[in-house]
Amino acid sequence: AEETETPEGRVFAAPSARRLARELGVDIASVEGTGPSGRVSEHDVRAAAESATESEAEEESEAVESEPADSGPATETGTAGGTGATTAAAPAQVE
Amino acid sequence: MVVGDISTGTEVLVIGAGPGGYVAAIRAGQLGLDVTLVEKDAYGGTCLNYGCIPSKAMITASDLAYDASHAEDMGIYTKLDVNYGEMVEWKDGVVSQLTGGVEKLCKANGVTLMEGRAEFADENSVRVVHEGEGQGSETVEFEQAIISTGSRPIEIPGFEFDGEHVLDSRQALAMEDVPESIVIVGAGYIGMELAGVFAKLGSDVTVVEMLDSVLPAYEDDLARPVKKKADELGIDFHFGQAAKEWEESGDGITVMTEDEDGEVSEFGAEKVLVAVGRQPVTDTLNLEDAGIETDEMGFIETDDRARTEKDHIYAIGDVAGEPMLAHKASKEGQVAAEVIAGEPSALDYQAMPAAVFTDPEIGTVGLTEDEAEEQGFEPVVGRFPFQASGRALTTGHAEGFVRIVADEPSGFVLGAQIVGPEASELVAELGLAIEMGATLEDVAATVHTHPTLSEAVMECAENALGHAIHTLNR
Amino acid sequence: MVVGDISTGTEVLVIGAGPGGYVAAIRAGQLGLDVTLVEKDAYGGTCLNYGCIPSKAMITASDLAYDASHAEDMGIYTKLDVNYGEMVEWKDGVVSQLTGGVEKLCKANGVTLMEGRAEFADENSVRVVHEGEGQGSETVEFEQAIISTGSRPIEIPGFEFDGEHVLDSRQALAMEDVPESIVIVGAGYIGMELAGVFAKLGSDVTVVEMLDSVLPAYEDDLARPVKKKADELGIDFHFGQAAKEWEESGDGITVMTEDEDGEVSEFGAEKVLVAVGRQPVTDTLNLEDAGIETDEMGFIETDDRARTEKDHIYAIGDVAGEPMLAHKASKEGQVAAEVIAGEPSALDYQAMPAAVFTDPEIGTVGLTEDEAEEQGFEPVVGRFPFQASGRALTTGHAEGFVRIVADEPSGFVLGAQIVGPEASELVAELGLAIEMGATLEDVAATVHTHPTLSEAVMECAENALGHAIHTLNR
Ligand SMILES: Cc1cc2nc3c(=O)[nH]c(=O)nc-3n(C[C@H](O)[C@H](O)[C@H](O)COP(=O)(O)OP(=O)(O)OC[C@H]3O[C@@H](n4cnc5c(N)ncnc54)[C@H](O)[C@@H]3O)c2cc1C
Ligand SMILES: Cc1cc2nc3c(=O)[nH]c(=O)nc-3n(C[C@H](O)[C@H](O)[C@H](O)COP(=O)(O)OP(=O)(O)OC[C@H]3O[C@@H](n4cnc5c(N)ncnc54)[C@H](O)[C@@H]3O)c2cc1C
Repeated sequence: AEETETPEGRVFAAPSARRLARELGVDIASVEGTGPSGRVSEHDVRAAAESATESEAEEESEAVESEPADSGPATETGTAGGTGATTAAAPAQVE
Repeated sequence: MVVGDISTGTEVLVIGAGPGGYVAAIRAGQLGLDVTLVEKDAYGGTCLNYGCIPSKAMITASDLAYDASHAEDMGIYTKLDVNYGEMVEWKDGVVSQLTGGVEKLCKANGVTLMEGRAEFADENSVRVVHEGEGQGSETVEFEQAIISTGSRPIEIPGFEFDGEHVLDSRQALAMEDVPESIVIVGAGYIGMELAGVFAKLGSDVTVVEMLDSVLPAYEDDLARPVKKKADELGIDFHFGQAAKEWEESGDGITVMTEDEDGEVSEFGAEKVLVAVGRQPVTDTLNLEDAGIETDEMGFIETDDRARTEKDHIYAIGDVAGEPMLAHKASKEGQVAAEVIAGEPSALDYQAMPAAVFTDPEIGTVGLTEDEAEEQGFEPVVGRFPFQASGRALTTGHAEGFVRIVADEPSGFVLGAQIVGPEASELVAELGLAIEMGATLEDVAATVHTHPTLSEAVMECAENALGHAIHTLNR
Repeated sequence: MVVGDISTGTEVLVIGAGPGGYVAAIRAGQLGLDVTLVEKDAYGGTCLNYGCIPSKAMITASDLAYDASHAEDMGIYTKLDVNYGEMVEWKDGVVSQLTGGVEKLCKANGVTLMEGRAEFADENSVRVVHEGEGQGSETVEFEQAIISTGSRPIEIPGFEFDGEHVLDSRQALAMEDVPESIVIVGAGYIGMELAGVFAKLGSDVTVVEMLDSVLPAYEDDLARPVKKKADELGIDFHFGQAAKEWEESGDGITVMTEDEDGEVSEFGAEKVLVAVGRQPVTDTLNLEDAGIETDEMGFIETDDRARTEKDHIYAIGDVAGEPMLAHKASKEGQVAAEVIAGEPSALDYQAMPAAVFTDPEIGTVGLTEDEAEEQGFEPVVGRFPFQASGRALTTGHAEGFVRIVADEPSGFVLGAQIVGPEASELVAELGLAIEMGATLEDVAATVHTHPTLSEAVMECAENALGHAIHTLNR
């Protein structure tokens, strides 16, 4: 699931949406943005988190996504999907 | 108990109480962590005591004196007398109000304050050395540490700071008198800000710079209005000149510089201020004992959570690399504290603003047109000159322009460069625009108060879209 | 050809060249429409010629004079002489630069300019009456019209403006000398702005106001710092006083006022300025002939496309209702032009900012806490005093505060009220925040340059979230 094709993998999303993505363990770079010009909203992040949980339940074993998760702090909890997907999303750092 | 024998423990140890460290400590305190903040010199660090705040105070005061005595076109005739000593005292009052505030805020947020110089004993403890004979030292054990020891001015060989003839910016901001004449080595932002202060207060200012323009870190068209005004102020520029040595001569000094062909020039003045950059303070910390290395510049490498190679040790602010700016330090401090407290924070900002408080000011945030192109965007650029701003004209300061860089296909705002009145404030809105993923249309459609300088931001976005009202469009 | 016999046609006719009309005309021209702009007096309207711009110019100039002569604490001692005539000339220069610019921009965008006073002949044509004897008139047929005839000051019975003793704001801004003393009737924004100008230039200023506070349209805590400073300036306030009559006495006048118990007070002064509000100019247009009615206040009702009850006739700016502000007029002008050109534009902004250029300034945008509650939100409020802002302290102007109103459950920013330095500029970022649907977290997470006043906006958002760094949290 990747949509927002912007140079250097830059994602256009509000700080609150970025933080939510980390909280929910979603890689924001892989979220489909439904806002103007593909801007990613909090709603998009939640939708991505939900569909990740679902597809995870369906196909337990499907291999890891190409984008490896940044080693987020182990302290991160309260993730919707629990184990799989990513602990903490790598925020699209503009190097 | 024998001095040097005390040992305490803390959850989070913060080393250095500048805008990186004290913000980290306060935030950690707010999050319920047990925090100790060690500072060897003064709360508020470089920024509050010797940097941002004193320089901006002196800039405001000298601007007021200068503007009032150059307002004949407004019908204002002034006979003006500046008591420099009192100006410095006023500035010191502002500083102590702020540093006192920092101390109070730390305490109110439950931060334990400790005076002394910390150095690592091992990966989980520091020795805090107290200043002065026989004050001894104590050992503090920590679970997590935040290094925020800041930076110091770079010395040029042969120009050791002596506080009398050869000054760093801190000493220059604490002089008792305006020097009759001063040579400033370095036309970066610190050199140019102080050049303006002294020139406006009546000094003969000479600036020598190794590169070939003022504010070499900024685009040419941003630096140009600053150079123009500096010329008007009578500041004497010499580019392509490396400072080589100095000697006393009469009451003052002579500074010798060399150009790339080896030709020597001499400049006489009362004092010389060397402002050629700053370097991280990482060499007095025994970093090796904590198992942390620095890069060849002395900076500590960190990841997007402000963590060093040791997961429980963080580094923030000037020690953690460019840009060496107070608000970058504070942001990193907040994130470090939040990450330690288990919050999902990260250094994921899209843009880091920067300001130069010259006359006129410069404010920048995000990408320049060139950077946008390099990153694969298709930049479109809007421009709006302050000459077309009603508000700017009513203030008598209408030089400069606002520029916005956006991605043409998507319309996303990517960056902005402003030179002109209140540029340092005007970038704030564009910083928010960038963080929010706002488009040119979003900025253009937002109603801006008339008459304000911020209308220039809106009109600049309209200009990029091809329909500004108060300027012809590209 | 006989005068009065000329007849021309235009696609879009704009009546009145204030910030509503000229912006509409320029935008229509940009969109390729054939536009004629009729103005009876001066390009730029009230705002550029007699309102926003001249008042702000005089405010800046008098502030500079005042600040420079009250800066002993900064070590600045001034002997100051203001030549009021030259100050007015400078102001006039700013005005003519801007109005000249408006004329040029109209032409550059293909707008046909016509001098004269327009009145409707029927639903599709106006008669344009040229000033002066025998100048005749001409008929202009239009497909669509935009009414932007603005407003005029309200006269109190018994206080007809005579330009000598009894002045409106326009006349007050054009005096040749600072009056030794002046009574200002009305403590609204125009009265208070001019009270500050005259007091700072040395007049004895008396303000009489029917209601019981300064700036009655604003929340008490916003008005308070303005009142406090006005008191310091020696402005003499009398509340609950209705101006009844005046008479000449000696060189000057005496103004009689009455309180609610019928008790009469007398105030002597050189002149009296009446600034009790403005009313729409809709009574000289033969609106009936176009089939358009006004409400009991004289305003023309419009929909969200700026259309009147006649689909092809638009009304914008002060004639179209409160708030009577230049930027509201311009926004409506843009939308009217775009709607005429078939673009999907509408007056769908979320917030209309407003500023008062008193000392200190006030800037507001969006909802107050009370309004948010009334509208069914669950407001949370952040507050940040400028006393805690490093930048504010370095400018010597640290009175006032930033307040942000947000919806607690969603975090959405709903409004902001600022009183303090550069309040008029600082609301811009919050206006964008509101339009973008930004949350408190978004504003708080955006890096703001240090040291700037805009940091107060960020810290205010943090305060609403319970974790400001530089102030204690609620
Ligand atoms: C003249 C001047 C003007 C400036 N203007 C601006 C400006 O306008 N805007 C801006 O953003 N930046 C400005 N800067 C830069 C700004 O001051 C720095 O970026 C900022 O101070 C960095 O913060 P910090 O917390 O990393 O370090 P610092 O502020 O340098 O604080 C580090 C603190 O650590 C203490 N310390 C060091 N070693 C130890 C130790 N071993 N044990 C205990 N304590 C220790 C030091 O005493 C110091 O107090 C200016 C700098 C100067 C010199
Ligand atoms: C002292 C003062 C200070 C102010 N300060 C501010 C401020 O800081 N910020 C702010 O936003 N607002 C301010 N205002 C209000 C602002 O001036 C008005 O809101 C604004 O001018 C309204 O614009 P407009 O285009 O609707 O009308 P106007 O600017 O009033 O323009 C209307 C034009 O129409 C012309 N006209 C009228 N009838 C006819 C006709 N029949 N035929 C041809 N032409 C005609 C008039 O000559 C005039 O030029 C201030 C006003 C005053 C008086």
